[in-house]
Amino acid sequence: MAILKVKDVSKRFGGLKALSDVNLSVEENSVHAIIGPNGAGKSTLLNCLVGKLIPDTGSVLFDNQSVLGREPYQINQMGISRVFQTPEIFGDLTVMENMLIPIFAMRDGAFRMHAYETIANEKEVLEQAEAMLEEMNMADKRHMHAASLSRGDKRRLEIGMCLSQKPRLLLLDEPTAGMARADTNNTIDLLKQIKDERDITIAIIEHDMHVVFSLAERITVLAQGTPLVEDTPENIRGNPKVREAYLGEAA
Amino acid sequence: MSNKSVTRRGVLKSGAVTSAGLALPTIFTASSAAAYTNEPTGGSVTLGFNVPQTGPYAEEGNDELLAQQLAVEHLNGEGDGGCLNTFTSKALKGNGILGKKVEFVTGDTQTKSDAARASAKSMIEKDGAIMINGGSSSGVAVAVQGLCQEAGVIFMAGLTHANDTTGKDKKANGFRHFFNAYMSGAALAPVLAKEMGTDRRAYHLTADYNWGWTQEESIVASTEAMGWETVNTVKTPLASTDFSSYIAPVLNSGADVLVLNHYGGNMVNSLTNAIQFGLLDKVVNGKDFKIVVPLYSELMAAGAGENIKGVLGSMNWNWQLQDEGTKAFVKSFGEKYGKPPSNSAQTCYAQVLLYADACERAGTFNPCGVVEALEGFEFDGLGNGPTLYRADDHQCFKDVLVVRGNMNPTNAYDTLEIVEITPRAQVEYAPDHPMFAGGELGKCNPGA
Amino acid sequence: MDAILLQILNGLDKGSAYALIALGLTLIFGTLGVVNFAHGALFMIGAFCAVTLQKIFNLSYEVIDETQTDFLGNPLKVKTPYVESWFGPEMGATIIDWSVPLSILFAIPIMLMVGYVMERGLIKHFYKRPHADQILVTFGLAIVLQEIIKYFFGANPIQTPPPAALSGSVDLGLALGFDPNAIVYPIWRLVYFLFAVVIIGGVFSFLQFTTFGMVVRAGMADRETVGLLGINIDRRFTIMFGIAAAVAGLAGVMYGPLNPPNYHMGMDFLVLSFVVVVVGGMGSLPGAVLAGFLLGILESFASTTWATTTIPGINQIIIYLVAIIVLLTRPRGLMGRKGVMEE
Amino acid sequence: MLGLNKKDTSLLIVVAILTLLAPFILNPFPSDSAMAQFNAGYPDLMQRFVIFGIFAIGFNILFGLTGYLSFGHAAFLGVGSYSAVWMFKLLSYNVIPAIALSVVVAGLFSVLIGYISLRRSGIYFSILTLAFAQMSFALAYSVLSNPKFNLTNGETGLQVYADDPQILQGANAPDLPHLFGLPMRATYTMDVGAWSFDFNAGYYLCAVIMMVVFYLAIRIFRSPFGMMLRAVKSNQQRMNYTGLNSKPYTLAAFVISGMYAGLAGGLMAAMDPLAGAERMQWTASGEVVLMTILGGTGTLIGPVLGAGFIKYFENIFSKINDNVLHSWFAFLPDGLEDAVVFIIHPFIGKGWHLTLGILFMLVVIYLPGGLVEGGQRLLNWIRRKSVGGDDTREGKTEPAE
Repeated sequence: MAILKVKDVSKRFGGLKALSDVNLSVEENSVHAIIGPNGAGKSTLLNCLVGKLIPDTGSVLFDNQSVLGREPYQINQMGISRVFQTPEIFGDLTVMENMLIPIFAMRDGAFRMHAYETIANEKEVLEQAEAMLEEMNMADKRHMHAASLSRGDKRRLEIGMCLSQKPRLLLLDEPTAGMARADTNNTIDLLKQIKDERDITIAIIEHDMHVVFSLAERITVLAQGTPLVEDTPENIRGNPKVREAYLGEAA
Repeated sequence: MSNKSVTRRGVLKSGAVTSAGLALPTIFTASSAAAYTNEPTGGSVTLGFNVPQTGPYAEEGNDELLAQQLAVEHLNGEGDGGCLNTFTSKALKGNGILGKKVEFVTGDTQTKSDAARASAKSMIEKDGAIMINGGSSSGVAVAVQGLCQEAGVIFMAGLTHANDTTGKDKKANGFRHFFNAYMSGAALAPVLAKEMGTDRRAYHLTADYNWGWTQEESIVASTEAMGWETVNTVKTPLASTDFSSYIAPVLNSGADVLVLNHYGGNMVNSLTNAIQFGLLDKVVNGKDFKIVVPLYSELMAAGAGENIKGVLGSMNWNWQLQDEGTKAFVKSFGEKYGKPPSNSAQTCYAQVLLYADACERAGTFNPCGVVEALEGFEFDGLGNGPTLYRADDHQCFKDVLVVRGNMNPTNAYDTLEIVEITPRAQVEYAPDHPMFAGGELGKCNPGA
Repeated sequence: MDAILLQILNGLDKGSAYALIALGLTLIFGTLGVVNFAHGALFMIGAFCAVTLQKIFNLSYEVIDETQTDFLGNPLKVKTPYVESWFGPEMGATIIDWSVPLSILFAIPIMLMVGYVMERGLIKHFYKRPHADQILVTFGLAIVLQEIIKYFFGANPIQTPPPAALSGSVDLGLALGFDPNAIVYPIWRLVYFLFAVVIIGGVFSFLQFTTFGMVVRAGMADRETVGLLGINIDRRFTIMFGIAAAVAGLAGVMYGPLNPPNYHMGMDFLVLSFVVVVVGGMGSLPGAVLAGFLLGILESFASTTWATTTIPGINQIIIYLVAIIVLLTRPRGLMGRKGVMEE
Repeated sequence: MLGLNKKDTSLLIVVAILTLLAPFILNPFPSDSAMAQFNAGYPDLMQRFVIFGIFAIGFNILFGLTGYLSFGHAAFLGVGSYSAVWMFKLLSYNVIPAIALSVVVAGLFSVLIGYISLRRSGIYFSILTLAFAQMSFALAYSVLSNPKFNLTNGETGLQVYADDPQILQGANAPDLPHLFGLPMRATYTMDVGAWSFDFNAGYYLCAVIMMVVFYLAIRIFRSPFGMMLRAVKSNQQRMNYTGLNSKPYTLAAFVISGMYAGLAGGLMAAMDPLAGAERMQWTASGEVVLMTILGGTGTLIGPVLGAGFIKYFENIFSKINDNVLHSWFAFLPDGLEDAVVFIIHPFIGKGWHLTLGILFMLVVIYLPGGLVEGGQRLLNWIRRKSVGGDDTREGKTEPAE
């Protein structure tokens, strides 16, 4: 069953047509990659999925509910978590607090006036956060300020924060951009582990073919705002149209 | 340095108390045995001088402070005695008040009601001040007067010109030596009629707060009574620093007199702007255009510089008066500080002397005794001519000066010239005059 | 009609002062990213440059004149300024008369100096600090500067009159065919407006047409990149701070004849100039100038009798009301750039 | 204790002890000594310390936690004061309804202003709050005090007149603000040898209220809500993509701090039944910003220290005049005495602004974390000294929340 359905989505910025008639569906519990050269409309598409942009036409259904017109926090509450290109974490807060916030958000909803409770008494939430830190191998860093983490640790923390909310769909926006090869491989391993251990759908936007082909079960190639092909990694690898799109860019 | 007036409430107290003990509850810090707030028990008595030391009126406050220090010297028998020699009441002997040496503490009102009350409270609560003197605006005067009434000390207002100080906000523990807006109107109107005629059309610019309104009301009433027409009354925000947009339409309005109900910085700027627009060079309705500033002060005149030439206004007192009291005061102030005193300085000086004299005559510092001694008190020799402290509202009645910006000043101090000394009878009014209606004097409060 | 023209003139005039101060403020924001609460104090120091020069010109020697007496009855000391005895009474009087325009020459080096010292000595250390710290330290500096001025010059305003030839007013209405006295406007206010236009034009063309200006503009847009190009942007920013200080100072020098300078005039303008900068949009120089003139004109119209009788108190709140409306309809002011000072 | 951890409990206890013993602590000098000038233990100033402490604690909940810098918080203080005085005028001099109403009205007012202002962030938010506060001030000073509709009594300040209704004022109740008959100005004076200590009813009411709201502030800081507020400051983007709506969080913080300000305003009126418009001016809003930064933004105790620091200078330094100086240095030879007085003169009395400005600069230059950082450095230094200098751990300043 498709958990995410994008139908006929178009988006214009002034005279520039960023997306035109994009159709896409992501199957539940799959890893779906969206690739394409720079300017293909990957980021625009992603922003349409999470509520940052509203497409001019078309619809986006998550679990058969429209996400259009909803704020990012509402879409998150529906079960979509997003990992950013550069890790977006709470730099002034400790690693532990970073992990607590999404768990509170999942438990208490978008807003709750829990001003008189004490964090120290929230045993259940603390346990969950602790468990997730263990899983991310970051338990020893729990008292560090998140801003002082290494780039790779920031990425792990961000992914951990997203996972702690038990999302049904995890969106990754070039998760290894700007990373050293070793960090990239670690991240790939982490994502593989996540895929194997959890009931989760992953949609990944990526530039790096190494990452894509190590992870994806299906791939959509986007070029000039429109999907070129959608297929399995093996088929994409040999597809001449894809080559042309990429080579054309290179040329 | 032998002359040190330091507050030492502690001396008074600790002298008597040898062992630790908890006094009974009292309001403010009067000890239980005391008959009234801050009753002096040692060899000295502390007065509180509450004047603006920061903010736009700092210079005026400084002048008041100098005069008050001088008054303390004279009371303690130092210096040349100043007005003690000319005062018609001879109760003061130059040995302090009731034999106690006079000391003083100072505070900064910042020309804000809150800050003024805070500094007055600190002088009463911490330093044991028995009376509060000074200040430079009506808002502050009313606020501090209310405080002193509640606290049970005497308040003498300093510079406050709004009718309300002895009108709807009058208090039994408060006295005002300064004149008020009504008196300005009453004194100015005949002079205006004489100098400008009775068929003038006036345009008022008024500072948009309580004092401005009462002054506008007073001047409009008294000028209309003699035949003037009021073309327009425009309120200007207190925070304004530039009045060009208010001055610009004046020439076009058919008015031939501009009345500036402004004080301090507002007045300096609005008058400067009016001169810039060349109002005084114009002829409107066949008459020379004129400007009137109903309330003048020396410091404003200095700030306005050349612009003040020929502009009429009123004052409480001026150092150029030739009576004996004025001469004595100007001499001792001038010799000590190298400049003639301002009219707010004279007010504060006279108030300190009057307070001291009232204590002597009452034989006590008890505010109720002082109030009784001051109510209906008639005297002369402090520079204002024969003067009455009216019992009904604690307003002082005396001659009012009409002054004009000097066309040819010979030095930095004679920027104003006296046009007329309006006799007291002409500026008197009934205590229930509508401009002063409402409010109650109440009863004197000795605190304890 | 004539009333409208008059208020437009007034507005342009008020706007000139706002625009000049806001221009410098926004230069400092834009180039250095510093919230400078001492900018009003720079305006005030400029005005006191004129006061100081006037005092210098009026330095006098005293001759005792036995025929006159002072207020205490002692012989009067007659003062004669040195300039009058050096250059002859007429020339001396002329120099004193023109002290405000001459102060421009006096103020430029002083303000550049003040700006330089301020930036190198204090502001420089606060580039990386939070805005809150910048506010605290520059506010402290503003208080210190104004208290120093108060210590030497007193709290009372001091007149700095324009030269006689440029004082008084002209009847502009006559030339436009109105009745006499319809549009009478002070000459010095017209001078002030022209002066502001020249200064604003000068700053813009400096930034537009010189290499120096180009680098600074590039630095405003993206400081890091310009730094990567190996250009010493810091030194240029120091100079920009000096220029911003000089603009504020000159605005102050020329403002003196409009309203006599006092030590707290900087604080009076401070809040207003922040509102102007923000309404114009953070980081936008044209925005600051536009907002300055716009608010000046709106303020003038709000103070007409017509406006105050229609909405009582409108003249008290117009600036703030406009600021609220602009910020609610245009999230970044009139011409602000995204992301500047939004954190 | 009280749901706090050990560190917070000890902080609360220390604060409680300090506030309760303030009459002793603030009057360290015998009242007839020359140093008595520096005594701050008289009722008015002690009240001010805690009232402005409350104001700053509340402001810090908004600014310290969410990072939203409001330049208009004095408006809520002013509104609180006006509400309280109106309660005195209409009901009675009992302070309880007055304080309650001041909190409620300030809360409602801050909902309105917060809802609009929080549509923008950064300096745009600051200017919006400034604009609202300045409008409130301008209107309170003039338009709202016109004879036809006198809500604020303008320049003079709102006060109680004898002809006000005061419908619940008992015949025997004190004619001053009181707590069920106990006048706020009632003061016990205790003389111990050369020392004199004032115990004032109003101060203790304020002190108890401050301890309660300080406790509440600790709870907020330690709550999930407080953590969310810090998250707002740290990264709003991440917050929104974590399923949290930052708007109600910031609005709640804004309203809470507005209510703290209203409470402070109400208490000011309760201590002294007069409400002046200057309380709402931008300088008053700026003052609480300065207090918070000076003390240490985002720390629990910092704002209280900052408030005390500024109020101390305003009230103590402004009252030192040359006479006092001469008495201090009377032991010096005359010429030297005059020279010393001449040097110190610009910094005291009417020069207290100068001293304050210099101290602002010194603190922010040398103590980026405010007075709290200064305190921590001092503590670390003492600790190292006491350990004997062999403790090489560098005194890393912890985020003192």
